[in-house]
Amino acid sequence: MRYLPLSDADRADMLAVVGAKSIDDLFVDVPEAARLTGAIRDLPDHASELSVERQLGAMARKNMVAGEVPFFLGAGAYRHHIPASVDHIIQRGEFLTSYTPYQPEIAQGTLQALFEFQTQVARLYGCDVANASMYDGSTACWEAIVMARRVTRRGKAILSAGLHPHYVSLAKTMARFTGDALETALPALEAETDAERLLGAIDGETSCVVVQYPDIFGRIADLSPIVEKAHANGALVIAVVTEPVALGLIKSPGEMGADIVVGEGQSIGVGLNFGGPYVGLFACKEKFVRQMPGRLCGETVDAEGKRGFVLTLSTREQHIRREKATSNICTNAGLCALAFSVHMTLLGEAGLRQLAELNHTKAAAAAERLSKVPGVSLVNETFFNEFTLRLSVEARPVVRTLADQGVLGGVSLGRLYPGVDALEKGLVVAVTETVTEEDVEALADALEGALK
Amino acid sequence: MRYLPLSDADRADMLAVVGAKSIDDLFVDVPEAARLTGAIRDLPDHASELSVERQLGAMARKNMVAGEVPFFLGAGAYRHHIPASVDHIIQRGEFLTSYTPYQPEIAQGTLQALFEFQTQVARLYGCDVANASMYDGSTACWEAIVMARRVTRRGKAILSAGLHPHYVSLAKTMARFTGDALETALPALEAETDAERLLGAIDGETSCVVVQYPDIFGRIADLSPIVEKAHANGALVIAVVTEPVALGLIKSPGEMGADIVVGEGQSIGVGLNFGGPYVGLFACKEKFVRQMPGRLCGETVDAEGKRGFVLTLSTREQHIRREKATSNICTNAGLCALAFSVHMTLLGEAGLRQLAELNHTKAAAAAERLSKVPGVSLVNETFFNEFTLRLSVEARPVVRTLADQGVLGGVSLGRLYPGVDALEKGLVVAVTETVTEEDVEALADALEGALK
Amino acid sequence: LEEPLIFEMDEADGCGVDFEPVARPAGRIGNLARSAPIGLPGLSEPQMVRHYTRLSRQNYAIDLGLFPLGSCTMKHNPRLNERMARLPGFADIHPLQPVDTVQGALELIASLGEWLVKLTGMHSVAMSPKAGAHGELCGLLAIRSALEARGDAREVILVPESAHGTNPATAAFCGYRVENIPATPAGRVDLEALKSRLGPDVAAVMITNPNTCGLFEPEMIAISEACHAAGGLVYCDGANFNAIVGRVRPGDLGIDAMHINLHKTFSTPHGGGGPGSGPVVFSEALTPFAPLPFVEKQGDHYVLVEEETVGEHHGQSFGRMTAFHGQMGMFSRALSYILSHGADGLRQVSGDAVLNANYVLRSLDGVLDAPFGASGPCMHEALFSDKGFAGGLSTLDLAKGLIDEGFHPMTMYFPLVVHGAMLVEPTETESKTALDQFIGALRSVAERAKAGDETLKAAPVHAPRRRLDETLAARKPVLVWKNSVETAEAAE
Amino acid sequence: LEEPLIFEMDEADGCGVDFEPVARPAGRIGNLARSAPIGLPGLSEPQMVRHYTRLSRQNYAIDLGLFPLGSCTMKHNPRLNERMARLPGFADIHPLQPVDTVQGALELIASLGEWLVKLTGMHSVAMSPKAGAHGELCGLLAIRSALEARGDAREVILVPESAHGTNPATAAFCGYRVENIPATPAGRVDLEALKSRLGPDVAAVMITNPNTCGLFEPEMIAISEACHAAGGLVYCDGANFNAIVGRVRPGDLGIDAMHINLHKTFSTPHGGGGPGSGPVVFSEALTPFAPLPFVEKQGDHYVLVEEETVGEHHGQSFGRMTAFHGQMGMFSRALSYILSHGADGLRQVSGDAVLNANYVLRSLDGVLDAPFGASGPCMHEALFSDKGFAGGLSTLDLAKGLIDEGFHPMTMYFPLVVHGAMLVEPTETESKTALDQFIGALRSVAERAKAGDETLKAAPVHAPRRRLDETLAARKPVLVWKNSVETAEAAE
Repeated sequence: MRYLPLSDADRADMLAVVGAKSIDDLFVDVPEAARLTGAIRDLPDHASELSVERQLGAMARKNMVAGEVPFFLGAGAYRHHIPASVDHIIQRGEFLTSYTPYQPEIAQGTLQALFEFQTQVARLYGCDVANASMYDGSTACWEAIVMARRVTRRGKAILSAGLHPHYVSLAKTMARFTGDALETALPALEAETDAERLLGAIDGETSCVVVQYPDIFGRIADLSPIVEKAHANGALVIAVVTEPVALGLIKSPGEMGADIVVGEGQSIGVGLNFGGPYVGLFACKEKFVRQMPGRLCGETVDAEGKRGFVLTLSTREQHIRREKATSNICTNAGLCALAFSVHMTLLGEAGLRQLAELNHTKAAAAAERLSKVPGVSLVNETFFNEFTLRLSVEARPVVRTLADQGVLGGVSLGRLYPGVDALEKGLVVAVTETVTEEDVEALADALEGALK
Repeated sequence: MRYLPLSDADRADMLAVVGAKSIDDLFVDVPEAARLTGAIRDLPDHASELSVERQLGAMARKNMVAGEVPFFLGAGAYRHHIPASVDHIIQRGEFLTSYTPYQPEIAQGTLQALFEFQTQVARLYGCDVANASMYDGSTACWEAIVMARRVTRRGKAILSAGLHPHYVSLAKTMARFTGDALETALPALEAETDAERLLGAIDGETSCVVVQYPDIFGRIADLSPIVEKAHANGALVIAVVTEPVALGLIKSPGEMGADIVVGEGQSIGVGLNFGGPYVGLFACKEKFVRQMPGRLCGETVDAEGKRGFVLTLSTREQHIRREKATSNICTNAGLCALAFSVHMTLLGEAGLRQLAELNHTKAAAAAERLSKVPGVSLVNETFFNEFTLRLSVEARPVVRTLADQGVLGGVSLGRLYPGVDALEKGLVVAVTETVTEEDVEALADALEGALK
Repeated sequence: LEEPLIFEMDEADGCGVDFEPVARPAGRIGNLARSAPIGLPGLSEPQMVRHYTRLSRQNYAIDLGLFPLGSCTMKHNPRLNERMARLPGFADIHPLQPVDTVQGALELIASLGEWLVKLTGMHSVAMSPKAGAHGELCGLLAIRSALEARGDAREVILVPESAHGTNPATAAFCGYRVENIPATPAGRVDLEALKSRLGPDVAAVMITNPNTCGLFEPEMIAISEACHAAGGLVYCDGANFNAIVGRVRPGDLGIDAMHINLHKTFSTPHGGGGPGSGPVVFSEALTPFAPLPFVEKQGDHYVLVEEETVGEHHGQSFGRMTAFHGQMGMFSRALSYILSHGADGLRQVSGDAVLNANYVLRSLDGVLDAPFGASGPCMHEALFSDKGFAGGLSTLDLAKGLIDEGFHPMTMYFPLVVHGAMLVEPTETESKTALDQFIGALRSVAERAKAGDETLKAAPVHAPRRRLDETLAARKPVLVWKNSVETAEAAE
Repeated sequence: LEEPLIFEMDEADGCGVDFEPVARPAGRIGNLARSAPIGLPGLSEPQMVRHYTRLSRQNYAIDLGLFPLGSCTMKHNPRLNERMARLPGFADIHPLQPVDTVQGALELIASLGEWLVKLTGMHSVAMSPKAGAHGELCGLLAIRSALEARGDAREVILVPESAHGTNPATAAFCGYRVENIPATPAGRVDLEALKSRLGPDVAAVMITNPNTCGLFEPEMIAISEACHAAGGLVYCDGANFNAIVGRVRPGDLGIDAMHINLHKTFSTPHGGGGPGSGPVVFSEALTPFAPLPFVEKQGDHYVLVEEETVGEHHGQSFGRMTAFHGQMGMFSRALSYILSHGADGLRQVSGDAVLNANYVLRSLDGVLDAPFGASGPCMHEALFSDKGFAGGLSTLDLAKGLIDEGFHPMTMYFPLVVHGAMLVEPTETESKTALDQFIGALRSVAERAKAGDETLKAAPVHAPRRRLDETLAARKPVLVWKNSVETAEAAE
């Protein structure tokens, strides 16, 4: 077997050293009844690379590949073009096959890259500090709510109706067990966000207000009034960014005073991957740093005074602090964070701005074109690269019809909010730099056909 | 532009140091008339990665991919499964982006790998020594003929009719200019090779006999009688191996006394690539080593007595010896040689034998099955993983018909020997480990249909 | 040459990506346009590749040598898996595509799930947890839901002293109180102490088996029975599943929930800190409470059960614990690994892993103290202590000394139940030659430690950095780069 | 740890590939079955990956730093090109597939050819040559064919003293006699000497322009005219095309044939020694003699012209010079590079390459002797000599000293016309920062050489190996590994 280096002769020699007759004898501590005597039945034996490629290749071919059709899905995961050099770097064995950098003297590569990542994230979000990554945007969002509870010692979080419904769903799951109180609402299919509702709800018991920016419908609203009201009431503002490319064009949440900014980093460097692995970004104001969850990389010096980097403030973490830790997170999304950082380094300030501009321009043109399809109207007044259409009929079956014609036309609100009649005609459409004018025409044509 | 690091500010600073007003001013030596003043017309400007991917992707999609259809082509290039780890290694920047190892102290990685490669090739071929690669099998074959001329100081080479027609064609091209005499013949569509003809042709003016093993029709003949006769006449025997996997199962040419063994290494580690880059293998008896063409890596020690490797015997080579060099070759096929060596290291003795056995078994089963198709008969008595069928009609249009049905059914002798009526019904079929029983059935069915 | 930070490079005002020109700028972003610079450096591709290639060479990695971190299962990461994960049919599909357009992806998830269920002898599997600790959370939420469903609001989770830190942290994260249970001198859970603590307030025992001392819990079945008898449930930390995969099924030991680290047992690369993937297998009792979403096969068709169908067939699910469906990219790698090994190969995996650990353990007899060495074979990890070190030398010094010998150190100071613990997990992908070299290096450094060789305190000297000052880093945390201007302003 | 040879490893009786079981062994190989062992070591995948990863780290590479080998054009190798070359539509097609099934591949070859023709201002292109030297061969064969076609059996090729070794070797390889022509003190071809040698026996002049002193031949048009007037043809070695791409077309200089190293100017990776690719562009006069096979567009269809159509339309072709159609894998990379840069980008490429070289040249004024420094700007290479070195120190010592400073040395002792030549080609993909570091290192080592610093003779000391004994290697060549048993037997 190709991954197992021991030969039978090796095994015999080693068993002699160990003083056992067979490998099975090493399992004496396992109760007889639980010891399997041979390979598990109903499962196939080992297979060649060729055979594995055929089996998995057959599954892969059953999927409709985003890059091969006109593609407009977003709603928390975006298809951007990732330069080939990004994958080259993350496949370097020294990055791919190394562990969490517990021995910093021989892990400076990973550590310096994480330090650069933290700085990039903090700057992008307009925050003082950032951690070394979370699983994804949705879990980062819940960790932020928990952190706000720790900081404010209050248990009521107000969630914007524009927050991604999966993020809300996750928070509801957790809150049911932790006893946090969540105020949530369904979004309305209109140009205005629920900023007024949020302003009205903030009170002296509020730990935090959670606002997505741009929101699930693609709408962009100024966070400043909410920040002002929240701070006046001793509450924190958590901004959630599911599309980091947007921040190349619009103000960062940190600039507007958000206390904690979290989000999904998938857009930069990671790819769609059917939902995972992604990379959660987490940044906050410096004063909250010791309440942050997750790994942190910090600068220090070595015994000769040379600059170096280490994992730090681990007294917040589970392996030191156990049940008193700020989070239970251990393995995070290191390699995806590296991919994010590498891609961001290729973009730089100029590239990120160009990329954002290109996305926005294409989206604006697409919104204009699609609004002209009979039976389609644009909900948004503001948007970045994603907007919501109101169709004349229920959107979910329309999306399926489009797929049958080889167009992946967007995410229906029926998929995101099942059973909510008021939203069933909504279709969220994302337009990135990978979309061509022909793609937009194909969607327009297919929509027109489906709405006849 | 993404590959150019200089900024306009850098350029200005550097021009100041250089003392020039503009980059154009640096081209003063170019005659005014030949200096272009702007970008060449009719050619597009720079393009994004995304755009280049689209342009090249569109071309790639117009080709019928071997791995996606029943596939039976060989005739000098074979489709084997290459483990994913081979590509991983050759994409290591330290291998991919290094130069010919002229500075051995910082090129031991390449050099040790080449030393291992040379040893693998020498052993596989049953020879004493091997060089660090040639362009491909066909050019290696001509270099061997030239080398035999140098060794024997005779100018007549006898080429087997079973030698790949492209190799013969190349030799004819070169011989026309160098004045070498070549005795060639067309193969006959029968089980016997032209060994008798070769034996009859060897005389005191013969520099070498060139025999392919297995030959272009897949036939395998003992080289010993030819070696005996050649050596008795002071001539060398050059064996040509286009399918190295065969040597996992059959005797090496070196074992049978061949003086020089050359061939194509593409089967191991390299892939089809529409014909290139491939890797030429070149090995010979130790006594001829100073007459060998190409680069050689040799063992030595460093100033501290540690073992190390260097390019050696470069007094044979063009950069030292100029017009008196053993060859004009400079850049060879280093990275393909590495791929060959890596794949061979994964296989090892046991793997190569298993692979060869599997190829042979599948080919034998396919030969049996295809012989049963009405209008088809098997030409070969012996073969490894490739054999020749005689069809009831001209084979070339049949191959095209099969392709229309999505089956790449083999190489017609009409393609290899255009205009030779006696061969037009021949079809060379290769069957490697990548061929399934379903593939063979598909070919049998399609053949049956085409021959009706 | 020292590699600067990207923020310190003169050429970092460049860009390594080209775009098609923007047709005409749009303005649909309201009044929220960025005005101030963000401060993101950019490099052309040549400079970027060089920066990260140079950085990478400061890392140790499995590809470079043995990586014996106990409890981390740093085995070889097959390159086939990387190729499979990058098939466009897996890598370039969106999680919210209509399910008819992702049938192959759902099939892959279902296939991997089926393997995990059969390999563990359990009843069902939840695929969405993002890593081991997230899997623990999933397991405890299911346990809590099951108890609540029967109206039983228990509050305590029992955790052995030797447990991974994630265990108590997770229990706390979902609102439980944690109590420790002690170990026997032989490094096992003290069954009597456990039994005496069990009662109507105990929701579950969280146990690791094989445990973190590298030993199998021989009383595991009794532990489960006792826990069940007291109305509690049994959670197993599956971090050490590599020791028993294909040989022992947790389902046969009475376990109710166990997470599986795909990035340990099933070889998905650790990538310097993740991503991981932590599917959780459940007993029949916990199955109804599994989280959303999950994949169900209905005839020839795969269905993704999300929020909308809850209330009909799956009303007891405790809900969603992440956006989307889990770590697809890790699923494809893990399934590629599993299919490659098959049932026979996986059995060989655990056998060789355990053999390698015992070979290390026995080869160091008389060299390093093995606290539980007398009690029989270990599982896939060999545990040593610092007993006998002289001159104030510690486990840390030995570990840093190993770096100078060309090896990554073992896990240090864990488990906590052994003084100066050193936990060595070689894994099955190490050859006997590599083990012999490692044993030789460990012997040499151990002899120095026992002789009180002061120079060990200066180790490592053959590494990109000498010992790093972790105290300084924690006292004055510098977590982001600031240029001197910013720093000066901040100081004012 | 020293990395052993695979032949020396204890575990090398393994195997890193699995196969489906062989159904029933066949026996169609006559009586030629292998009996003796071959002696090929095998490693499992983990051991293989580790072996080659460790070996790789003993190499210097562009990805690690500036690689200023003059005449080699070691520029960044974009990773997009690697991705493109691996598209199954290019990588997994057979050269003998029916042409209808490879229209995209032929289109790619034709597209690249068209770019090369336009960039050089020539008339046609032969794509099949496998590398630069093979391209030279192609060019000379076409020249010889053209001369023979007019019944003119000329025998001599004139080559400047400073030519690459491949030039005379190639001329000899196809049966020509070689004569040198001298250089002027300004490092150019001596036009008068050339003219006086031209005559009815001279088949062609082989010239390199920009030449190997890093200078443009200002009299190039006059050289071509003189050669043509004498009935000869002009071959240009295109190794230095990177200096002028997009700015000067060789066709405008009267050149009849020139090879283009795709692995230099067009960034296909050098891979530690290849593969290269050496397409040859031809003037109208030579076009009919171009080798087989080639691609022709007929309407919407691409046709591959092979042996069979010769005698009809292409009867003057000199024939085939390799199996199949050339280096497809390099074509896809080169076209990816060319499309990425476009006409504007390629012009910037040559401009930046020349600027970088002149920056190096001028920054070392007064530090290193530049023999032709006074005669104006250089092209993309800066040439220095060892003039002023003291204490018996040589160019070699300086080069090895640079290794200790973290850089790959420049080309040494070439061209031959300059004593102790050092030819520095930075290429356009180096940043100013990298150049400044390199200049600093070169200055430091040069000062030591001029001061006669003896320690330089011991360099390198910070490399995987100290200086290697090349004489020993050549005196007693050891080209393959032999185990001690074999060696002992051989000694008997």
